[in-house]
Amino acid sequence: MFEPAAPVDLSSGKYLKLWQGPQHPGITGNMSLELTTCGDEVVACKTHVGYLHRGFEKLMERRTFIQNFTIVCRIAVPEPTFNEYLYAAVVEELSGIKAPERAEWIRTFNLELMRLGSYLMWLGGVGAAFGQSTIYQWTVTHRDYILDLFEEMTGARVYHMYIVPGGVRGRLPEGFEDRARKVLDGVERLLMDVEKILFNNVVFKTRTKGLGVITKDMVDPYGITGPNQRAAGFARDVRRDSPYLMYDEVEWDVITGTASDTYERAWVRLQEMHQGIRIMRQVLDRMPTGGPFQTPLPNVLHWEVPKGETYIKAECTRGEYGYYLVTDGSQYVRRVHVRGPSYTHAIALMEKMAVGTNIADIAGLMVSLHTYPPEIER
Amino acid sequence: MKPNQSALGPLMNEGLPPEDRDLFSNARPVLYEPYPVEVVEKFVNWVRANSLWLLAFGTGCGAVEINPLMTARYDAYRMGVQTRPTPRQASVFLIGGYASVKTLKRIIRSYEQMQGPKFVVCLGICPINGGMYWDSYNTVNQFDLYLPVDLYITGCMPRPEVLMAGVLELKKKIMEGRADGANRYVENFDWYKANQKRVIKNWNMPDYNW
Amino acid sequence: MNTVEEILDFAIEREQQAADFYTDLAQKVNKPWLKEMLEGFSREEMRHKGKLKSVKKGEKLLSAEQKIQNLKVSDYLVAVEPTENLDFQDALIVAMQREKAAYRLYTDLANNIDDPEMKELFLGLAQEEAKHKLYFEVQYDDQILKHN
Amino acid sequence: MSLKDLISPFYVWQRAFQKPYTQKRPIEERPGAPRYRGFHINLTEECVGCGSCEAICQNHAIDMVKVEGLEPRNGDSGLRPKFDYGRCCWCALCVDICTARSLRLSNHYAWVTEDPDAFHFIAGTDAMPWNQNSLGYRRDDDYHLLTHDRIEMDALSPEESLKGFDEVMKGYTEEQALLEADRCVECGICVATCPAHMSVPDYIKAVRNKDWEGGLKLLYETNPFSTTCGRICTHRCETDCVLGLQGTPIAIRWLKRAIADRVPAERYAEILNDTFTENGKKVAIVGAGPGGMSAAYYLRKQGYGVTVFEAQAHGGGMLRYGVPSYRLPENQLDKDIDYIRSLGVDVRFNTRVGQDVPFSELMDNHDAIFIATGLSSPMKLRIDGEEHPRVVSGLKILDDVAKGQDPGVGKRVAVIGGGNVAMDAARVSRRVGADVTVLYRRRIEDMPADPEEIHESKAEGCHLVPQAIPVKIKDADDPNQVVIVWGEAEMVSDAKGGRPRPVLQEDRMHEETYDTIVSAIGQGGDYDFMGECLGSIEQKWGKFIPGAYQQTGVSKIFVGGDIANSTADAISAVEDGHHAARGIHRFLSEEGLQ
Amino acid sequence: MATPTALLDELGKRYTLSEIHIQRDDLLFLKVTKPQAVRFLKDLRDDAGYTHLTFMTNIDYIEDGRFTLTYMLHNYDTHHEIGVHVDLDRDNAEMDSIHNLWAQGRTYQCELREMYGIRFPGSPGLDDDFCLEGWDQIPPMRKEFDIVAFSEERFGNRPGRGSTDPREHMGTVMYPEHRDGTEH
Repeated sequence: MFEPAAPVDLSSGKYLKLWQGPQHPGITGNMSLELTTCGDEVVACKTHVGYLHRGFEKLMERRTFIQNFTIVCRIAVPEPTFNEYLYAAVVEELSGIKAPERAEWIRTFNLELMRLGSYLMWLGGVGAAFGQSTIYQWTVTHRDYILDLFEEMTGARVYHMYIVPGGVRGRLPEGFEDRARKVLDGVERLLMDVEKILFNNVVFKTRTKGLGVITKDMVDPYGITGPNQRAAGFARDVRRDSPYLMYDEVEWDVITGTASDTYERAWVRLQEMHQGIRIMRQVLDRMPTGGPFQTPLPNVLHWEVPKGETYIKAECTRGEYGYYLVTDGSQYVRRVHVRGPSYTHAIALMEKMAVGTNIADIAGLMVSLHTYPPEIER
Repeated sequence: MKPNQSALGPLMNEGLPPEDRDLFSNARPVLYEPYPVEVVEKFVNWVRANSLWLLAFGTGCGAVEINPLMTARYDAYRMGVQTRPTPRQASVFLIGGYASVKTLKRIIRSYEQMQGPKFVVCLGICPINGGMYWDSYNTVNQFDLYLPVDLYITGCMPRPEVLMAGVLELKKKIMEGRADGANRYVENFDWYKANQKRVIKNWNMPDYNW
Repeated sequence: MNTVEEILDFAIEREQQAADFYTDLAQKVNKPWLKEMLEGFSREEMRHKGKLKSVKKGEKLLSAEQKIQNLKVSDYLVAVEPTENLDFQDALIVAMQREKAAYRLYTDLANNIDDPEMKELFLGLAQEEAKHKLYFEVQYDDQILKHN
Repeated sequence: MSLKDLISPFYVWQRAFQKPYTQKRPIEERPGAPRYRGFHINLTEECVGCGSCEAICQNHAIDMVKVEGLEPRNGDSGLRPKFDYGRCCWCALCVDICTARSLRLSNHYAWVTEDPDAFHFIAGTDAMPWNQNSLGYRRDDDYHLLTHDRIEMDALSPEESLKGFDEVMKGYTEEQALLEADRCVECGICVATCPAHMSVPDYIKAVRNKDWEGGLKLLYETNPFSTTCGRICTHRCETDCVLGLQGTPIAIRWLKRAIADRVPAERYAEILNDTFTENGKKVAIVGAGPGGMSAAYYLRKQGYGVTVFEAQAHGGGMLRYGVPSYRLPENQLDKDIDYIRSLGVDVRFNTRVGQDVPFSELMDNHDAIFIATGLSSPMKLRIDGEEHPRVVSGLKILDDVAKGQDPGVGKRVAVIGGGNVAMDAARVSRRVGADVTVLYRRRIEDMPADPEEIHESKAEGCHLVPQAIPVKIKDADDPNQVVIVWGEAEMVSDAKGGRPRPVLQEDRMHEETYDTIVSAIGQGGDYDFMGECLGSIEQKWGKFIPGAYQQTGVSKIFVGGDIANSTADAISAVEDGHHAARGIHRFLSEEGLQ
Repeated sequence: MATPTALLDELGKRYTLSEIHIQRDDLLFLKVTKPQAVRFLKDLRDDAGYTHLTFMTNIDYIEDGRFTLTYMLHNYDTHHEIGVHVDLDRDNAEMDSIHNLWAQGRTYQCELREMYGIRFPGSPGLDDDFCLEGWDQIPPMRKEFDIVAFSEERFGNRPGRGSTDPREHMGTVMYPEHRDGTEH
């Protein structure tokens, strides 16, 4: 299925090899694209990753189960909680621990809040990539209000380390629910504004409609998941299809598009932010305020998880995020594999979609796929 | 004790294939000499301190807190800080946490391309002593072995407020004329190069990428 | 005993007698460690004697008002005759009872005298003996009554 | 392109009149949240230096270091955590695991410097700007990384246990033992407290791994009375167990028992594999109690010919004649002693040194002598009427019971004393059907008896009367009865800060009539058999004061056990025996001991 | 659509399946022989509806001298997952490529080559650098690769550190003469 575009003869002088990144403002994070251009049209693209490779999967093999809990959140920097939840979930499943219901509600809220924060940052990125820096200023600030909530709830802005196997690390602070509602109201107002200045903006519309189309038949070979897939018309969402946490307790809609181009993908995400706010409001209404939030663990200093293997996935902002854990009954994991959506979106898919686009649109295209390099290379 | 750079001879560019060596400069970096009149130097330092242009190279996870720093809520622009897309225009290199070997090579390249006077600020714990990734096979543990560092900001993540505090501290240091990292790089160029080449195994670039 | 000097001399003489008593006893007993213990008591008495001598030179004696604790440990114990078969429990009882007797003596003397200065001095000496008694009582409480 | 698309973006101009997002002075205006995970604070006074923080830190950011002016003592290693902020990731697992709950985070987060080597500090000890911050991350009360509650052991109910002399504590099941062993944080602070310095964390680990054989080997490295100590040890280690700082200490004693119980006696020889070659030297040991037999074991392992002289018909000393079988069944004691004897240790029972064999013979025929005769003469109350025939010693009662005789205490019994012997005498009297009152001079919490024993004797219906000082014993109307006069005591504080002392209140006296009064206020030793050697051996308060390696002024005589230590318990005796064995070996080998 | 058990019955006729383990209602693991593996995956994709290759990875069982490749497939209709294990010889690890079945298979195989040294003949760009650059050691994810020693040797650590073991420290200070080497 992978075939280079038309044979490229660099010595002909017709083509130019151009590196975009890793030090480049038009790249989402620290990765690079090796573009071959003809005029300002891209005729071939090769992705280079690994600039952020830290070897998490190896590091995790020599840390105990509780120690790993601190490290997983660093795998996807802007969205740590999905890692925390999934790691907790795989360990809980293999060690037969069940988190209390209150913890499950808090986790649901945590994940949705993170999704909103992550989408806000992405929204700023989309704005910036198409010349709308105001949106970047606004959304990152509103994301900061969300980080304030995280700070209050978990004790840290970025790396929360809050969802621990067995539950969560603390109850919600006094008066947290009210402040959370206020932040959500603010974000909702912001989204209305963004809809007016970005999604109804003629420049944005012109540039993004028809850019980087994902057709339905690309979904399976390229393993496309999440909003990128839903924008192509598939109503597939892990939260709906294999419900986890409290997602089958709350009401929300799976947003789908028709033709997955850059505009459509952005639109789907915008609507999902509204759905996220809707979910969070329900969670705040229904979350129990008493009862345990942690199931006691065995002594974590020499915690042995029985032999087994499992795979658990969750719907993160970019699609299917999953942890595959293999244990051998010792204090250490035998193997952990982190399945991140950026892996498939940013490499194989990006290489295909970049072909035929304009150099100026590469940045916007990358942003529209919403990928995180640290999660690709781990 | 400043070694005479010209006495050390031209750079060999041995990492490059022989046919490419001539294509690149073999000159060594040169020391920055302050203005002979002290008042002028002081004034120039004041100017430099108040227009810090950051190189927008998100080298590690610390980059995630630069977004808030540069946007409305914290608004570092008011302190004379702004991000620049290219090393040629930038004067401050923020090392955003851990540096993988692959990125380190690009960091060195970008750093050497920056125009002097230039300053390096390290965010987070990883450049100090390995941090989270102290036992990783792909991240360096002590950043100051590879490039001269002017300031360290500890934290994981350092919050935007600390980054701001760091910027203020850097300003102070520049105004006092103590931010001499670039000169240390020149003076100990061979030592830095040896350290760099010890970890970067495919050195397919010139020895000095100015 | 009409003067402070005389009273002090009397007291010093008593301490010397006590020291001699313990030394003699130490010669008699058949247990070397007990001998050592009694010699220790004797040294203690000599120390008291030294202290009184310095009082004579003008140093202040314990104030009569100061309350010395009475643990009453010895009050109900059967009196012990000092013989060569003493054990350490006996030795302590002997010591406590001697100090108690001394305390009584000075208290009685104080009660039978009108001169406030003298009275004060006798009471001070009584307090001093009470302190010595307390020392032995504490030893008894700690060592002998450990499990009680 | 529609007109709406052109105009719509201008709609947001209305926002131009709203309050700006920008924070004026973010550094000053935004302190960390109340729960913020900022820089470390350690309450040095409360910290015991267990090193759990170091163990859990995945970044190796914590070193345990010596702190100026802080010496190790029981229950505190004297070390304190030093942090490397070139490593720490502020996950706060160290705070969560902190056994003393002394470690916490402040909400301070700013530290900027040009010196990369500056980021090291001892939390709470070094003066840091955030030491006084009152906000910051603490472990939530309902969130635990350690199990703070002990796994209870099954026991006979008081009703059942009163029916006879069956062992009360049933021992851990394998599952219970594993759960209890899992609680250990392996700090090893207990090792210093244990008189025998047993490798507690290691054998607890063996329990976790169900490695009973490996566990037994570890136990025998420092204690050949493991079956016994697993039941009746005074477990001072548990006093200093760091898990006890926030909950109940680990049941170290029961875990030792769990190991010993799971290895049958027949397998000991094969597992312990104590092989040695005879070295031709001979050592005599006086007393076959835990001290003597431990010395015998470790000396025998070095190849010495060991002869133990024991006055009684069986070995074990106070363990056999002073501890009732519901606490320590005889066959369990035999398990330990028989293994030591199986190595070729010659124990001469019914042989009292000084009576059946002269001490001089021991001196002449042996290269070294270890004396551990124990304290066997009951102390006297020294009050009026003590010679009354209905006043008996606690040891006598226990001895009778151990030998299968009826102690004949009658229906109403008063026990005087608060130690283990008093408790045992009380419980034994309960078992032969008496109503028991225990009179103790001080408060319940001052009782030297094990808390378990106090608890169990209460459960079995013994009536404990604290702060009761006996002053007199009188004849009763019935010649088979006796009257005791006792007065209530007030506790007065000790001038030097020691524990409060009881003072008799003469206006609150009581008189009671009993069938028997059991006096159990302690025991003394009897050393007359040693003859003139005695003169060269230092003593105080009736006990020997040995020098290094338990050696005495007579260089070939070593002493240990109750006669030579202040604690007078089995585990100290075991260590004395072991230590004397070390000393004797040095003394008789090239290593030398003067 | 066949239920997992019915599916297994049917596939079991054609393939040698072993170590079947139902982890959850929607997740099962099984092992298939190396020669049959790619055909088996293709059948799962084309006939059984397991169209989504969730991921592909490898487990190192160094003590048994084998690698176990894991292909995780997902069925969007039944929302069921199958983890397919294939054992490889650790010393000479080679496997048929699946880049023709799934486009991103190429990326996974490239990564596995780099991290474990597994060969996938025919997979495009297999030998290109993926995450690493200028790697001169054995593939890092192999269990025998000691990252702590390597990191120490290659990158070093800042001096000024050193820790004392509480138990050891207490022993040295509090009861030195009681330690004759029999204790640990």
